[in-house]
Amino acid sequence: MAVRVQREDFDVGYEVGRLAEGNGRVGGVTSFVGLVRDFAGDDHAKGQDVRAMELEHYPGMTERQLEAIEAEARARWPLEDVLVIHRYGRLEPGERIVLVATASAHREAAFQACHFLIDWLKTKAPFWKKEDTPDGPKWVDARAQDDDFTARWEKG
Amino acid sequence: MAVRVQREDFDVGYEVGRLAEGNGRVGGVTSFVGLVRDFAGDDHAKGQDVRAMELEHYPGMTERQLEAIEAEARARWPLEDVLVIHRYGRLEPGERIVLVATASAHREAAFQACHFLIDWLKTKAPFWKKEDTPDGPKWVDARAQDDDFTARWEKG
Amino acid sequence: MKVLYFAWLRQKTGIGEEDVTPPPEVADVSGLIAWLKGRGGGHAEALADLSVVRVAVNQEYVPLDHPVKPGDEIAFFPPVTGG
Amino acid sequence: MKVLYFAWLRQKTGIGEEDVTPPPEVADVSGLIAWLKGRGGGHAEALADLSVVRVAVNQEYVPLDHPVKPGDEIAFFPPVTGG
Repeated sequence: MAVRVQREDFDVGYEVGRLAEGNGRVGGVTSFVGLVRDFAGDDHAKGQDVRAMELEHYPGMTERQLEAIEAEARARWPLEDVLVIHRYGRLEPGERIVLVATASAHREAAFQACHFLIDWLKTKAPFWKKEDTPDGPKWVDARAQDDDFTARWEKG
Repeated sequence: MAVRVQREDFDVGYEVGRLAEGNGRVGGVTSFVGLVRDFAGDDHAKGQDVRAMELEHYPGMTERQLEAIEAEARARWPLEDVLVIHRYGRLEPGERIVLVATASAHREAAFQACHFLIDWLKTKAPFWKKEDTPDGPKWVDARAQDDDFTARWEKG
Repeated sequence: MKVLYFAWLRQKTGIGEEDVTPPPEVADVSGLIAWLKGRGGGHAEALADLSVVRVAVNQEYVPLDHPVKPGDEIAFFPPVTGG
Repeated sequence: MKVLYFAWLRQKTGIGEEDVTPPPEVADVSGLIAWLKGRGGGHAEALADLSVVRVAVNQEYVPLDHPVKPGDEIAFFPPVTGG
């Protein structure tokens, strides 16, 4: 189990390297780094400027949900290691929010599991973003598309 | 265009960070790092030990193929940046072979494009692996499964 | 039982956490919501549209008919937007 | 034209690169392969099973009926195993 919820930034190279370190069975590490964008919404041309965001979470439940998501990924794919780091607090555009990384003997398993983890995390982990826009602070709305992305991993 | 074919190792943290650096439109970076495993074949229990491998390539065609693959990914998905680094020469278990990284406003595009790039690279980029096993050096056989993984990206 | 509010539900209720002792006939989440709204003020507004409210009991997502009992930790929050 | 061999094709032919001048009736990849095999030695063995040989002309993958002409760079190699 490797789930971390923290204010501090993380070192992508170090964390990704550590997943394979000393384990000759690892053939591939897939990772996803989520970053704060400088615009609101999904369309850069239409979105308002974002100067910063505040990430709130539910301490306790967050870790519990992330651990459940990780356990589910390990049950579904042959993974050598998994890491999820999610930050909270005030973050500015360009700052890292989240890292999901999976190590496996097989690249397909590493890809599927990493993609699954970020999709699930997006709709299950109790985080809420409040963006600082020219009109003042605004809570970010959840996207219906994210529910679709999660739903595709549901078992038949 | 960012395609590099080199003997030297690369710094994953630096390269992944650079893809988003100073570009506030980037919401996510997906990356894949391929590593030398310490066993041959796909099954750790059955595979012979691998002490090292030699990666040969076709200089000129390699760069041309990787650039074509990158252009195809950029045509299919809205990417802010793409990086492909592939090493050649002698590599030992645990060493990095390849890095594919994609930056996009949207995590789905970053994931799809990164996955597409490594799948295509596996069946199109002219590299050949020779493994150093207890029975002597052996050229690695291409896997039919890799053709299937590439085929799924072919357009209807 | 302990009730928690997050994001705009915290802002609308004006509180992040409260200890409540509803009457014994409050047996599930729906009942608790009705009782909390009946207390008036920000709670009624925060819990007005349940289509945009998620509920967790003891840190697990639950539906509105999930039972609640003394000692439980019940949280109300909007659909999540992390990642 | 320049002919290149990689991986085990290089080992079987014993050479990585050669300049050849086939007769004018050699007009496509198939014709070139037949002519190269006719020269005997390692080439016949390297090019015996074309199901495990890939061909590039001027650094692009081509089928066996692709034309070849003086000045072309033709490469023979096994299915690739990079990544």
